[in-house]
Amino acid sequence: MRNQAHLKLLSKSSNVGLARVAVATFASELDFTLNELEEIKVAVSEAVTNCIIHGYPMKEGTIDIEMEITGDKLTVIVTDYGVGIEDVEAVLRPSFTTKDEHMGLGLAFIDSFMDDFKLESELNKGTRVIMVKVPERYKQVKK
Amino acid sequence: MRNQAHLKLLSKSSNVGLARVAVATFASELDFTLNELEEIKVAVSEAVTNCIIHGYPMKEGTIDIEMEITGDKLTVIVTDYGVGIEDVEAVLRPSFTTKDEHMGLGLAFIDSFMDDFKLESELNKGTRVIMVKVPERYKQVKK
Amino acid sequence: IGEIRLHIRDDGIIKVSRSLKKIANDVRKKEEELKKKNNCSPSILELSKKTGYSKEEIVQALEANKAPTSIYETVYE
Ligand SMILES: Nc1ncnc2c1ncn2[C@@H]1O[C@H](COP(=O)(O)OP(=O)(O)O)[C@@H](O)[C@H]1O
Ligand SMILES: Nc1ncnc2c1ncn2[C@@H]1O[C@H](COP(=O)(O)OP(=O)(O)O)[C@@H](O)[C@H]1O
Ligand SMILES: [Mg+2]
Ligand SMILES: [Mg+2]
Repeated sequence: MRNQAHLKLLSKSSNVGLARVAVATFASELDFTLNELEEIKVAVSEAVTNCIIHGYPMKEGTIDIEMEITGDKLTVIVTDYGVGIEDVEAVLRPSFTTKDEHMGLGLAFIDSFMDDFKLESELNKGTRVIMVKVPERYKQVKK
Repeated sequence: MRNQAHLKLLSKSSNVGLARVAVATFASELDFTLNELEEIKVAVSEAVTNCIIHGYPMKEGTIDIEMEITGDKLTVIVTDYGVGIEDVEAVLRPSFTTKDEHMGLGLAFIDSFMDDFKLESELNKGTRVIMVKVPERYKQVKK
Repeated sequence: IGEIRLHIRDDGIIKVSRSLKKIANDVRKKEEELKKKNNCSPSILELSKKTGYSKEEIVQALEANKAPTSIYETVYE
């Protein structure tokens, strides 16, 4: 199977829901369980919320959400063009946060819910989260 | 209110559902009833299905869906870069179709479900449908 | 974490995944109720406030209930 879609959003918190349903609907072409779809939605929420809160703390910006299905594999790439991250290693530690009222678990959630997860960032250029997930059901068939 | 989003899709019939939920979720920031949202979804289905069936009859292509909210107004623009339409006036007539098994009612539905509707096309360049809808409730308040 | 299906989100809201069918039923019921009470159809925003489901949950639940991709599929069924 092969499919592709691209969603471009303004960094408003009211748009997180749109990102969630779009990715979940796109993903549902693969044999994900409802629970797996829920995990994908949480991962997308966390990535998009990070763009809104951390990537564009002062002014509104654009968020790109690229979705792709190749074979049994879903890839979702969430990109912002905001402030970027100085030390990518540091923010990946669970409970690391630069905002007091936050818990620093977003990236840890993404990591645990998706099969593969990469964080790329350049200071003052922006941040990109690459997430991959394959239906559990499919992995078992192949074993 | 002001918001904007852009969805880019491959012209696969399996992507019509994604277009429907994305536009409906985006639109739900305005005070639409469930019935109005259903009308919006039907209009989007018809426009996107036309791009898939008529715009790209032979090969897969890209469909752009631009969504915008300005004030109380929802605007949705569906564009393909396919074969285009020779006589725009003619296809707007109810029951006009270039495919035998079709009923030629898609554009008529869009026209009746949306407040404003425009069809623009250039042969071998592509086709664009511009649709506007305002929640009924809002129109009544203003009267 | 995934086992518990309880997700603690950035905004502190705890969410449990719910069945789309239940959401669709609850929303339709609430819609009827508000229609009778106010003599006009509620908006999705009101339904979201009154049922506690998010707008996108409601859209997805209603889409799952019936999803013809084009009028043709309904007509030719
Ligand atoms: N898109 C982004 N742009 C800039 N910084 C980010 C972005 N995403 C994550 N970060 C940084 O990584 C940290 C950890 O993120 P996360 O694990 O989601 O926890 P939280 O959002 O609760 O702080 C954030 O506090 C922030 O400093
Ligand atoms: N995106 C498009 N590209 C090319 N032709 C189109 C497009 N949309 C509509 N048309 C033309 O307009 C006609 C009428 O469209 P419509 O009212 O949806 O009826 P139907 O799809 O049943 O033919 C189509 O048969 C086709 O010839
Ligand atoms: Mg976070
Ligand atoms: Mg049609």
